[in-house]
Amino acid sequence: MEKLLEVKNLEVSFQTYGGEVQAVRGVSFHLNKGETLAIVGESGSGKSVTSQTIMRLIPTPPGKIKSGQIIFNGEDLVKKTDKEMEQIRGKEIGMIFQDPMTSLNPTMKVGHQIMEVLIKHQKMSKSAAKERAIELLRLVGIPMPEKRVNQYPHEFSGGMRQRAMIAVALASNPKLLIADEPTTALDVTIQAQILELMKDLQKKTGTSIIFITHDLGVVANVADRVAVMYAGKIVEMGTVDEIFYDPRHPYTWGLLASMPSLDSDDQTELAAIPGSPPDLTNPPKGDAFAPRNPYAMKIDFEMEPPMFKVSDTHYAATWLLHPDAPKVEPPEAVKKRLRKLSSNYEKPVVVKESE
Amino acid sequence: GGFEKKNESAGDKGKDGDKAANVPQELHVNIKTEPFSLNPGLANDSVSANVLYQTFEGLTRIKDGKPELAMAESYKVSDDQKTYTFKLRDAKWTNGDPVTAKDFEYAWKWALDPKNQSQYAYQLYYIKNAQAYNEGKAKAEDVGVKAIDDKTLQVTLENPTPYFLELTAFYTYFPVNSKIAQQNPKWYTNAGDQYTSNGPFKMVSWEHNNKIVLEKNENYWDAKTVKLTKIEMVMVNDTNTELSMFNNGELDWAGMPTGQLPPDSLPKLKEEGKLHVQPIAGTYWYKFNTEKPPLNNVNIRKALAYAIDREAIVKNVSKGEQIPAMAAVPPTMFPENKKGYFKDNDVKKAKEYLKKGLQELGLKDVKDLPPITLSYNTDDAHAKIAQAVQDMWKKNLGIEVKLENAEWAVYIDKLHSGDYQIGRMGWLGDFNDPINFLELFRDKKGGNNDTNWENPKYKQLLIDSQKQTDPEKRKELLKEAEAILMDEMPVAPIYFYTNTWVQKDNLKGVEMSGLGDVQFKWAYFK
Amino acid sequence: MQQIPKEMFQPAIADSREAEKISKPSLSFWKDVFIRFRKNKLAMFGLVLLILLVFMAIFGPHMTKYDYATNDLMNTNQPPSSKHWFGTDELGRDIFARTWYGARVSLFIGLSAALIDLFIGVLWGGIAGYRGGKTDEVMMRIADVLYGVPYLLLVILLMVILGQGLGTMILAMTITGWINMARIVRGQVLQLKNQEYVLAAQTLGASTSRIMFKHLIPNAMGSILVTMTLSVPTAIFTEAFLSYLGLGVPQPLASWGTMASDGVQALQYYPWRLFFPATFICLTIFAFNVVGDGLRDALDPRLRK
Amino acid sequence: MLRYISKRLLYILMTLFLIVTVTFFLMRAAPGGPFSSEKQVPPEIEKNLNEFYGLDRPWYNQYFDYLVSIAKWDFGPSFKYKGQTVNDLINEGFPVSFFLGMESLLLAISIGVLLGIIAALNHNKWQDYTAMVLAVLGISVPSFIMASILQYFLAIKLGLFPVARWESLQHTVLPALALAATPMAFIARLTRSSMLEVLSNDYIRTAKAKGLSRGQITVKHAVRNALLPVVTYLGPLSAQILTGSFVIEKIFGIPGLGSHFVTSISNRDYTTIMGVTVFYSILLLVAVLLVDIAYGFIDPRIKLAGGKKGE
Amino acid sequence: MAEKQKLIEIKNLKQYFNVGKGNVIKAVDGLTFDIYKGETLGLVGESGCGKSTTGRTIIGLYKATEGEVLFNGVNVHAKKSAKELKTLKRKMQMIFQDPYASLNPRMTVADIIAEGIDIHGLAKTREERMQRVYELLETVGLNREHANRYPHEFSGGQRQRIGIARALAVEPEFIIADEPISALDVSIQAQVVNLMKKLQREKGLTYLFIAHDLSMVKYISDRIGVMYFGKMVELADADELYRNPIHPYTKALLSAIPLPDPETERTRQRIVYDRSQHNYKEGEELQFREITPGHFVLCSEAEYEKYKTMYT
Ligand SMILES: Nc1ncnc2c1ncn2[C@@H]1O[C@H](COP(=O)(O)OP(=O)(O)OP(=O)(O)O)[C@@H](O)[C@H]1O
Ligand SMILES: Nc1ncnc2c1ncn2[C@@H]1O[C@H](COP(=O)(O)OP(=O)(O)OP(=O)(O)O)[C@@H](O)[C@H]1O
Ligand SMILES: [Mg+2]
Ligand SMILES: [Mg+2]
Repeated sequence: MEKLLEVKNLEVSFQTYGGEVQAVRGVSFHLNKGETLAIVGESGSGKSVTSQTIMRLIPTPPGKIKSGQIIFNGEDLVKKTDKEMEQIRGKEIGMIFQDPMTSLNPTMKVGHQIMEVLIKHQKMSKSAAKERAIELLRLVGIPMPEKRVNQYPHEFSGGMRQRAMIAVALASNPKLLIADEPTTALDVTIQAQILELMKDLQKKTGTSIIFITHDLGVVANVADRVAVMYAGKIVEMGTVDEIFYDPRHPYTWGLLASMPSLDSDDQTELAAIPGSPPDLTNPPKGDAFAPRNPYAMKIDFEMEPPMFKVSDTHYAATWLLHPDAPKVEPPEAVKKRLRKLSSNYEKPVVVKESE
Repeated sequence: GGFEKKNESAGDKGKDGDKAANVPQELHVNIKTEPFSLNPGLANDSVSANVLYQTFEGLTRIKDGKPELAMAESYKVSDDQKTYTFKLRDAKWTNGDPVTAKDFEYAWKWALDPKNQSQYAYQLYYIKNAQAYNEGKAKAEDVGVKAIDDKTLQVTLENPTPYFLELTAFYTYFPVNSKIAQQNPKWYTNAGDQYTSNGPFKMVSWEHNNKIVLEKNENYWDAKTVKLTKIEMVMVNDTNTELSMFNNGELDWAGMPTGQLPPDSLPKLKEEGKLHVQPIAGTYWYKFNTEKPPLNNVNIRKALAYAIDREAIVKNVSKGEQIPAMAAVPPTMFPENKKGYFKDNDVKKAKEYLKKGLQELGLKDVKDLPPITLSYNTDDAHAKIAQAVQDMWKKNLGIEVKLENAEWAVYIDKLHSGDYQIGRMGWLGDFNDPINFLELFRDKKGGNNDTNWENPKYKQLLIDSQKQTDPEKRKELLKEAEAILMDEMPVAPIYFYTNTWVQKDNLKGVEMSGLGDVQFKWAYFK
Repeated sequence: MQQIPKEMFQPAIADSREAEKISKPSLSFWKDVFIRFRKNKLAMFGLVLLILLVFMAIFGPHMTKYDYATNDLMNTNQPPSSKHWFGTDELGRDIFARTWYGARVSLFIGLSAALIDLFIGVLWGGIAGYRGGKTDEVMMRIADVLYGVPYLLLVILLMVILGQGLGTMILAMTITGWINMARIVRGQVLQLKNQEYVLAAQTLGASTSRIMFKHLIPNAMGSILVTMTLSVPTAIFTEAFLSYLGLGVPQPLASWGTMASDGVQALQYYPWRLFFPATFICLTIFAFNVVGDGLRDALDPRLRK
Repeated sequence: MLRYISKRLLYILMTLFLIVTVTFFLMRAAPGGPFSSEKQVPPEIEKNLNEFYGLDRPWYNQYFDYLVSIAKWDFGPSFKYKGQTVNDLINEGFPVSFFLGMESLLLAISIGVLLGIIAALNHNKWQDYTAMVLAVLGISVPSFIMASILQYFLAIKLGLFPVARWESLQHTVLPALALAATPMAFIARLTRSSMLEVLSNDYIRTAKAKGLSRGQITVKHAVRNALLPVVTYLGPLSAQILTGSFVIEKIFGIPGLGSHFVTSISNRDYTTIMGVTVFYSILLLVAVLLVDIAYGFIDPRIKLAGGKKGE
Repeated sequence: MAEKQKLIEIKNLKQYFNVGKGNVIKAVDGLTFDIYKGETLGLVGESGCGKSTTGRTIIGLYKATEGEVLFNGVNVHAKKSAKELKTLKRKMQMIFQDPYASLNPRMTVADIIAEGIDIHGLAKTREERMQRVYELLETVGLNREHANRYPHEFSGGQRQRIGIARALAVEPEFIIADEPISALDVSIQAQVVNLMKKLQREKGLTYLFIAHDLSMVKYISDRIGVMYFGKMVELADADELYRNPIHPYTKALLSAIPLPDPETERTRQRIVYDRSQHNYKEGEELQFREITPGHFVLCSEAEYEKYKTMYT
């Protein structure tokens, strides 16, 4: 498989008056052509920052890429100038932002904001661009797109704004689409429609997608592989099946367990992960998840766990995979899902730093 | 666009130096502002005057300070000095119409007609029944001016007026083309064939607020004397700009009487020997409101008047070569007034007067004097003098005076209504006779007195002088009156005005009357 | 794989110290602003400059033996020298002394203009913009009337009715001084009042004044500060204009405005008479501007350092 | 929209009426009259003059007449410039002032906005500081000083431009510059400040993500949103600049309308005061209306007409 | 259910937006429903169908085009004195859909959260105020270090939580939660939902819960309303709705819920709703009719008969 994107040991931090916020602390992953990688994780764990860093869109200052490489199509984006990035943004990489209201220009008609990309990167004429913009709006499920193109963002509902954002990102058929919670404001029917649209696109043009979401149902639907983030790090990564049927990291367990299911009982409390996420201005020593981890061991408070490889595609960073660690039982809700996967190694192996 | 394209570049004028014969006879002067009116009957300001003196001509014209015959070829005076009969010369209006006695009669009566808004109608009050007519108490026929025939004009006066021939040179006495004026009451509002005049120049264009262009009037009876072919009068109301334009060759003349030089430039110009100075008939003085304590005390007034160092003011403050004034009437009228009635900067005397004054007021110390405010209308020059005087009074007499300035109209209103203590004022003569200065203080309620001062003896002397036909005796009476004025001191004169200007060296023959009017009839470039 | 002692793999309860950690003292918005402002070197420089100017306004006149009012007619228009540091004026008065006396007047006027702007202009514009509809219409039309009526006339009348004095002068500046500010603030508020955070505050039951002061004005601060810094020189020169009407400081006292407008007449001959007052006006405005910018930046937490 | 505009036009009329009324009474209350002068006019003549100009009639008659004549757009004869009507003065002066005003407005807006943008894009860099210094100079040096300085250095010392007067395009350069300096500086400062605000918004990030260049982002996304305060300021300013500036016209000897605003008052030339005030006020009120309309175009969220929001 | 007390009564509520050139968007078009004290009413529906607008109109941010909203019998939109308004506002709160836009960029998180406390004077001292803020921060799963930061320094989910904390700060009786959890990760969602339920139990809070995540809506709601194009198309008990969806749109909606199970997702079939499938005749009157007790559906007379026979 051809790698479209490879992020290596990315570290990003923000200088604030309260101190340095280490938003991303050494993230590495790769993405193949035509593949969908879902990123899930704690809110505030650095998903958006990671994705924006790929586009080189974090404000600098206060933001700063402290180290790492972002190899896209064989070129390191970290080293590119702003001017060079202009040729990549919007054309090679499209991005859907999380906050649709503030991410759309309030004083520009929605149609125009879509047309801009078409005119810039597809060199379309104005009228052609408008045609296409209407088509895109229709594709993302906005009724009466002929009228809506001429409206302003504040006249759109939250979900419609989000769809407008999606239309902007899809406009130029990018090689890589970064979708930061693209469907959170959408109802499930529209959401399904959008997901289908993205899959269609992927099939047609071989687009790779980074899909950030909190909805594990959506992850199950779209993802080929999944990365789970916590406190600025990827704590587990694997194929969808691996993550859903054989999760290894206690945080992933916590996530899977805290979902209500349609047939769960309304009276029982949801199994939330107790405690609050760490303060990234001074991340704790050891495993950042340890204070909230019911399976925490002493070592978790002392040393960061290394990445363990469970299969060719499955990695997890938890001391629980250490041969010396006691065997633990995942929560009930997770246990129900567990399956034996054939691709797993005999024993987890530690990944060398160089990999 | 709002301007007309002119291709001539202003910069390269003036360089074409002294190639005597074919020097262009074009004069560029600045007249500061738009004239209020170019109808002689309506004009009431010096800007209009300076245009009208070029375009119109009265019965007489002032040359070298004396009236000489102009439209009039000759005149006769009756024995009682009350009737003048003028014979007019053959002259034409710019449109070719002959200038007739009727034109004079028409013009004067028009100005006097209460229905017309002439502000200067009172300049004609010397004529019999003129005032009555103007006030609506007499009919037009009663006014003592009559065209006997086309060429004969008879004028009857109220009183003998020794300076009547001077008056006839004044613009309110100019004729107006009655033919046109009767047909077209708005004849005077713009240049064009309706605007006819009878002077050495005719107006060919009048861009309001911008400029007036005059050209030589070929129909003028004395056209051969007139050498200038064109006069361009621009309206730039900024002294520094005016001087800069002169320096840049855009003007041939900068400064008075049509314009003004920046006060700060005078020392340098003088140093460079460029400055021209001519005394004129005007006095700059401080008026005392003689009804406001402590200025109701004559000795205080005198103390204040004597403690001013006029020499210093003239040399270091106003810097326009003005003449320190220790008298009311300018030396252009009374040459001996250069010396005046008291000594300049006589601090010793001043202190004596002050002591006496304080005694009379029953005060022990200057500090006990009621507060005194010195008022002036806002203007750099006035402010400077006021501050200098304030400082002198403080230094010389220990009197602390407060300064107060006000906008012109407000100030005038205050002064005329007596709402002041000491106020700055100036008087420029309307005609070349001392009475013009002295009669200001004849009546307490006289319009321009302002000081509330009145003296029966003074008044009587002035009345007597009016009837006196012998010029020498008349002068004596007037001098006597002035002495009273300077003794009672309702006004403290500061200086006599001068005109200061710079001009192109090769410009000759510009005629300036002692009143500060300018005539370009004889002017030329060498 | 490195060797890790076995006991490290004992289950451990989350360290309670972590949760109990005392948080840093809470800073209010304004303290925060102050800290950020202090880190801005240019702004601090401006502040120091302002303080210096005020210091000189207080003590400057005593640094020379010359008095601001005493004429020396023998030494008029002297260029700067070791005797007269800033030269002398047309009456031979020491410009150094006059400059610092003038500073008192001009700084006072500049500051009061800024305050007038702040109090009347910001409030007026804020209320008009926020309330909208009829209120807006009436308030802004009042401003228009004041703006349309000839100022000169207005001031002449004020002068006649109230007479010369500091109060009259301030009043004369107040009459129209705030209108620009009101307009600008209104425009900004119109734009801001539809922001969701304003709606959010409304649902919390925030009063108009709270919404104004906590939400609208802080977010319009950039324009407010810029407008304020403009109104300072405007006021300084308005004073010169007012003194033309007899409303400014009484002569022989000076202000920078009057000194500059006098001086400009002598620009070609005695340039120092313009140079010193004009320079100090510029410096003052410069200081106001950089302090304003610093404040602006400090007030905007989103801005990079 | 149309309804809003027609409503506003009605308000303009009411405001104008108020301005006229206030001006009328202020004018009449101010000491001195049109005929007061250093040489006091004899009372009889003053009476004649008052009669001629109708000043002897009761104030309400005069007031009413003014209203009627203003409604007829006939401001009557000037009291000072005999034979000229106030309409003449305006008709002659306004084109000049308008031309000059346009020139300096264009200068002020184009350079001001540009400077402001450059400063904001390079926040706290040398470009920012340079723009700031220029702006400080522009703001703290008022037009009358600027005019004299420009005149002195560019015309007198260097001879690049004519010293004064209104003759050719060349003549307009210096006055236009002098007139433009302060607004230019102020526009630059305003633009900079609101640009900074706008640039930290998320939609600028979106625009970047689209691959737009800095220039495109600035022009298409940032400037428009930053323009609101500038437009606010420009409204009354353009009314002022287009009707001329007394100081500039005086220094450069320009036959514009601006000088009448001051001289008519010092002359107590009642009709002229009224005429130019009405003329200026109309421009002002229309400009203010245009600004309000412009708000809606600049930011579609601003709705002035409807009170959509409840309290 | 009959003994339950009505807290909110919404009667024929309409909210139209005039978008210029004579175009009118009927965002909310004749809603009538009640919310009982202490219950959670879930509101789901197509995006753009008017859920947010409904919420905003209920709380009085928009003036209703038509109809009225009664809170405890008091008309929300009627003119009131400032004091009445303030108390009313304290009792009703809203969590905004767009977290970032609803946070003043120039206020610290502490000030934002404490705003309601300040307005209603709920804290006597500064310490008490800060204490409340810290509590709230922790309640919503943030930590106290965050108090001094500014909204732009937070991630989307963190911002959402700030908004929740702000609404909770004034201890309201009724909260309109406009997609309060969609931006949160599931574990925080669980925290927040647990918290909301806990508050409801302890303080008898009432919620109007707008969301898209149907499993969460089902979990938290007592009753659920389904909106489509400005109208309520179905309203029933939560379980009833899931068990027996009647309206075709509801069916489509339920069929589209993605499940966290990759295998089922690979094979799922969803029902697509097409408005024309109703085949309404010209002039046919659509009404909100009770099919089974407490289960209302928007339908025509003919459909009513059909549903009636199908579901009882
Ligand atoms: N401009 C900034 N200044 C300071 N801190 C920031 C800034 N932007 C983000 N952060 C911090 O970086 C961390 C990561 O944020 P990010 O937006 O990537 O989270 P996320 O994973 O996308 O969360 P969510 O799912 O809630 O959107 C957060 O703790 C946030 O507070
Ligand atoms: N201020 C406004 N001006 C014009 N139209 C508006 C305005 N606000 C909302 N609308 C329109 O009203 C309709 C309903 O919007 P609303 O925000 O209530 O939808 P929603 O149900 O909350 O959708 P979502 O789930 O996507 O947030 C939409 O068509 C929207 O375009
Ligand atoms: Mg995010
Ligand atoms: Mg919504």
